[in-house]
Amino acid sequence: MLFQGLILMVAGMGVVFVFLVIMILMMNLLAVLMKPLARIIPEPEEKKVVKAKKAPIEDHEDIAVAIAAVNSFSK
Amino acid sequence: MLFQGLILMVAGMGVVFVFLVIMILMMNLLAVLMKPLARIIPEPEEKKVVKAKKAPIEDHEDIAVAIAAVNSFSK
Amino acid sequence: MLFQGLILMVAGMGVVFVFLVIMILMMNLLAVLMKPLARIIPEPEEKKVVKAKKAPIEDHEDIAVAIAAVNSFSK
Amino acid sequence: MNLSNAVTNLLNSTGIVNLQIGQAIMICVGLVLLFLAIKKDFEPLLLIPIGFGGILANIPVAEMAGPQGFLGQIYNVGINSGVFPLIIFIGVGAMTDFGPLIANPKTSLLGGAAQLGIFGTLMGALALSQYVPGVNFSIKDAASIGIIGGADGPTAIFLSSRLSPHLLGAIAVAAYSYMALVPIIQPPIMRLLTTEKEKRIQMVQLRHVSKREKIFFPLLVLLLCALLLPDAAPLMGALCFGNLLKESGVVERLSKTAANELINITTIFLGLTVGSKLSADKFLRGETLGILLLGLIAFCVGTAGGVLLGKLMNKFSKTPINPLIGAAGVSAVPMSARVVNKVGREYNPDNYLLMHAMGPNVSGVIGSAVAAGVLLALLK
Amino acid sequence: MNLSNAVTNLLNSTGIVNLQIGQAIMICVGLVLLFLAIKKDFEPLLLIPIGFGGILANIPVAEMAGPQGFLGQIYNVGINSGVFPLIIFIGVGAMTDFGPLIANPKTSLLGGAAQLGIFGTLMGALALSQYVPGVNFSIKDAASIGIIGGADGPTAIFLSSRLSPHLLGAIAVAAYSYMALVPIIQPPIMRLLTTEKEKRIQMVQLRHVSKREKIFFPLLVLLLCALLLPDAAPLMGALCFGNLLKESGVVERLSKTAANELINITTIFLGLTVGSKLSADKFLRGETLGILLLGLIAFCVGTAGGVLLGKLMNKFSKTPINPLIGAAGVSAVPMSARVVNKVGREYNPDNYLLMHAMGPNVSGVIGSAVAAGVLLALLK
Amino acid sequence: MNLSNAVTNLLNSTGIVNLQIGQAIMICVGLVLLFLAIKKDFEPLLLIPIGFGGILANIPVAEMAGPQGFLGQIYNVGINSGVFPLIIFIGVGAMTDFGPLIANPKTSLLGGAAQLGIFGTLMGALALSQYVPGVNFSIKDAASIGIIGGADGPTAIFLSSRLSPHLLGAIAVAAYSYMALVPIIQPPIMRLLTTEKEKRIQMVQLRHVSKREKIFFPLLVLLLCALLLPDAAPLMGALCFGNLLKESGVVERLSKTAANELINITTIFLGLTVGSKLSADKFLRGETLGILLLGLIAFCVGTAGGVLLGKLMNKFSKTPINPLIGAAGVSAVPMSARVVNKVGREYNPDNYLLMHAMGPNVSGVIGSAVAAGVLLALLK
Ligand code: NA
Ligand code: NA
Ligand code: NA
Repeated sequence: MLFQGLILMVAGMGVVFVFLVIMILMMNLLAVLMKPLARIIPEPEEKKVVKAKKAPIEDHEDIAVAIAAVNSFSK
Repeated sequence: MLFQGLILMVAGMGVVFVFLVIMILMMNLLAVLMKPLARIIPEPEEKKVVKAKKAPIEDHEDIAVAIAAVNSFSK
Repeated sequence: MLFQGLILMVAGMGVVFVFLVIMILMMNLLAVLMKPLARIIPEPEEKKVVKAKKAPIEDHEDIAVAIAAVNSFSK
Repeated sequence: MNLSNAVTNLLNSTGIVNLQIGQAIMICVGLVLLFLAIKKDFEPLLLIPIGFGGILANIPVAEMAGPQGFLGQIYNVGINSGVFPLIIFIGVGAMTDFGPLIANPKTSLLGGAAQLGIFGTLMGALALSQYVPGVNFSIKDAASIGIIGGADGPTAIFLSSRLSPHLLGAIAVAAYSYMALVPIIQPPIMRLLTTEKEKRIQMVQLRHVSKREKIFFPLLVLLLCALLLPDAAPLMGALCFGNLLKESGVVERLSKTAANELINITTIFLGLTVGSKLSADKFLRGETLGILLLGLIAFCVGTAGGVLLGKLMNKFSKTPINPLIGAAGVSAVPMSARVVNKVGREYNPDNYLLMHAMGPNVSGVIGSAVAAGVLLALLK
Repeated sequence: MNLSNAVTNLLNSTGIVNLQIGQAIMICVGLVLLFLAIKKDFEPLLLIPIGFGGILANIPVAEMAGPQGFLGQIYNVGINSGVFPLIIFIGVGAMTDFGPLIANPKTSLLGGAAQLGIFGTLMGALALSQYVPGVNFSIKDAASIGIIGGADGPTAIFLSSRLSPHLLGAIAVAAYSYMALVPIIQPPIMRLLTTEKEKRIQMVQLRHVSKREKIFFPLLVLLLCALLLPDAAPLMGALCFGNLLKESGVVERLSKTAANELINITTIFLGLTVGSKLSADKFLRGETLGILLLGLIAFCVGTAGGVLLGKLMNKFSKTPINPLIGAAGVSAVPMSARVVNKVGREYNPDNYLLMHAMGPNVSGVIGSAVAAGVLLALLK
Repeated sequence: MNLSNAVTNLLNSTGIVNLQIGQAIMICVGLVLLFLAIKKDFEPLLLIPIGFGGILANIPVAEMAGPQGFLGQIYNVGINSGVFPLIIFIGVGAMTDFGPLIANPKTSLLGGAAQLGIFGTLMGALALSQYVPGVNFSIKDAASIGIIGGADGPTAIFLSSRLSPHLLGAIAVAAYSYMALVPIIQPPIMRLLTTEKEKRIQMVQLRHVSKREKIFFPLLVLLLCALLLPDAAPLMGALCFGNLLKESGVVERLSKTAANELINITTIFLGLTVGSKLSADKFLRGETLGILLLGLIAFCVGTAGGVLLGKLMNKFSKTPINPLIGAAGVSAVPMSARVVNKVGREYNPDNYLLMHAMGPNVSGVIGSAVAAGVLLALLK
């Protein structure tokens, strides 16, 4: 049994590190790819932040008229 | 099968319109009945709006004394 | 059956009062024990009240740095 | 399938064709409950879902209360299992302040005396069974009817789902309706049983209760219940758990959720599914009239029990006790405590009895749970 | 177990070894849905959970959508039982204001005409079955596909979970995707079918609707449904219950919870589990293309139906009716009403049609539930 | 039934008569947990429900933890199915910011090294089994005990509910207790293993992480998990789903609900039902002492593993790495990151390590889920 535990440890720590190393590589790749991507499709960072603060239903000028009638779930 | 679909369409659209027409009649009747009803039992419109805004427990003058002890669920 | 009901009443009211009497004794005992206990381990009354108001994550000076990163659930 | 076929099938599946007279009456009963809830403010939090559930359950063809219907399925998961009323009790615990009780422990006896309503009604139900032909309550049914006098919805639902599921609808409706009628039922009894002088008694200011006492209290009650009457432990445990969440002061996010979203969600489904038990064959019987009548008696007896013990205690107590606060022992938190306060001020405008009445009021919750435990222990 | 054994076992349990091509494609489909939801704002409340559920369900080995997996178990409890879509409808009811419909009842006919999309698509599905080899929709499948045209997610999920569970994933995806596309699909059809003059029609201000009328409305609709078409009663009952909670004004804590936490929690699990039905063997078939194509047609036909009836009604009505508001009859609340408003202002900047479009919009929800009831009554 | 009969029955159903010594001890254990939670602030969000559940489960006669009891029924629905810990992970994901990890990816290795605690403890449990008579852990039990070292409650509960349900109570108690003890357990080990100079290392400011990277991150992790280790996909999927809800920025109502009401409600029931597994026959054994001892070792080994890898990485890294942040790799978010910050400032008051420690801290959550996946893949 102790030997089996050793195997689990070796296999387990091995998989954990393999997983994390690939994850690190992916994160580095992601960071590299972000710049060209941001050039092609600019990130609407500010807009999103603002949007998250407002209720989703408030993004049309006509809403004040109908605030009671609308809801943010499309059924 | 196509014929069955046609039957479903006729039956379905028929029921939908029958339903909506009766609903319209009922709404019109309701609107007509509201006035005499309002005369017999005046609608406490404003009171209700105010009430909805206050917590239900706040509608007695004695409550400030016991705010910690009470709850709005009657058990 | 009526007799059985009488038995249930006697037994029931009996147990209710036995329960409440012991509860009263325990509450009185508790009140008596509170004072020496408070002397041995002073009750941090105010601290607790304040703490309940603040989010649990705000009780270290360093938090402003990391407010986005932390959460109050320890996983 | 051709068109005339389809039309025939549709006609045969309409409510007009399938509606039974009993269902029609029960739908009207549901509408009456909604009217009482919305217009007369009769415990709307419960009676709107119950009334609406009653209507849904009596819509023909759809069989929403059946084993495959959505109300039937939720009923099985939430009421049959006993889980919903216990969750409500967790929320109730998280909203209840036992401080006034801890400050003046002896007033908790008043919450005991009011349980007379439960057992008196139980006997009344048995008497009705014996002497009125056609009424046939078993002893379990009588116990479930009696618990209406406890004036505690979750306790009533929990007990009758265990002892008499077939009466659940009527019992829940009676329990919540009479709770709503507390401001009408109680004052005459309170006025009748007390002297002018008693009504004016002012009570001494309650002492301060420390945070620590409030933390110990639910644990002591639970341990006492575990030792004396474990059959009451699910109800009492749920109540004490919710209260400990509140009083511990360190898990505010849990106690807030228990006292708000969790209890609200559970109330919606508990109400709908309890209402779905309002089927014509169970409700439209002479027995239901009996239940309604007995429920009314239960509240009266409970009120009288509390007031009379109050009078007695006032005679022997060192500090004065206004017997009116005994009426709050039926529970119906916090309505009956408010009624006490109001009646008290009618006779002595400077007399604020609210906090003094909260003691018997919350002890009435405990007392009813104990009574339910006794009934479960002896009858289950 | 020795080390090489362990490594072999681990390798044999990797996704790389076990991933089937169909799963890989479905994971990409899930990612596309997430992209549409997050970047293109396609109904993100539903499409993020659905897309993510699709990815999770297609991860090999884990079998999360299987009967022992957590998605499969939640699916059984929530969708198979029909409970989740009904809870969503309770929440929708608690968020919907039927005022604009009550103020101008006749516009509810427009919400009926738009149901043409449902039945037209049903016929389209049957035609496809008949004439395209390899496509083989049963009449139940055709009905489930048609309901996409109802533009009501919960109704579509409820009906197809009853009639064609194997198509649920594709139908839900189509329904929510096209709802998100309403601002793109509808305007050309609206422009095409109306004259310049019609587009500029201004409608008379809506009358005030009293609180009391709003309370009676859900009850009347429910009773009508109970009498005419009880098969639609679960859907309509849930909608009306939520609406009554809101309009009664006395149970704000319940209606707030229904419209917020309860619908949010249910949406998370409904989305994940509906998404978990996006399995390769069910989705990667020619039929799915058919479903997507037919869903698109459904929206177009529904829009046209509403607009055309609008034109007709304008001819005969005493007060003018702008036919554009007919497009809102497909429901997709409140998006299609907003689209109507926007198109209207393009032609007449002072013309605010939003409130007028809300009438057909909410009646479209009722119309779709009625249509679903008819299909259930005839096909279940 | 006569009166003496009734009294006898009541006496026979009291807790005093039925209480077994084991139950009495377990109730005391529950009270100790409550004391630690309320007075010593030991993870009160979990330990109050767990402790209370332990008390309830050991009340005689009521059998609340039995198959018909309400705790037993909730256990079956929520823990046996694996659903509750996954819901908690959705909420945790919706509260976690992976930004610090994305800003400095290599620090995630520290969260891997700390998993040494898991596997070291697994071996310790096997050694104990082999050399201590009376202790008899199977390899599955040993794995469940090892996962305590992951310092992740939901992961520990998920894994042990799969591999060793009979140890669930003890493991959950050990996991949450030691997480609460992180500020006491970790600092001595951190001080011992690092030089004065290392302790003072200041790290370079973290770069800004864009919203878009944060959206891609959970998807990348999930796909990686799907390809490499699908057995970890339920845990990782739940975590990533919650995080995507948060980072997508378009479904704030869902992410707020997941991070608040949903996780709160689930925590209440998860805690109560995990606590209900604290039965005397499972807990009052020598093995439990072994579990508690091993759990302590797990935390120490994990901390040491993280710190030692930190020292090593600092030697080879271009930018300086303070080895103290390795201690945060055990997870116990965010407590261990705070401990790192505090210890760091003791030696260099201007050194704010908190954000740097959050990287290993959250990667420790991922690392534990991976480790759990390996154990499931090889042992299930
Ligand atoms: Na009571
Ligand atoms: Na519709
Ligand atoms: Na960890």
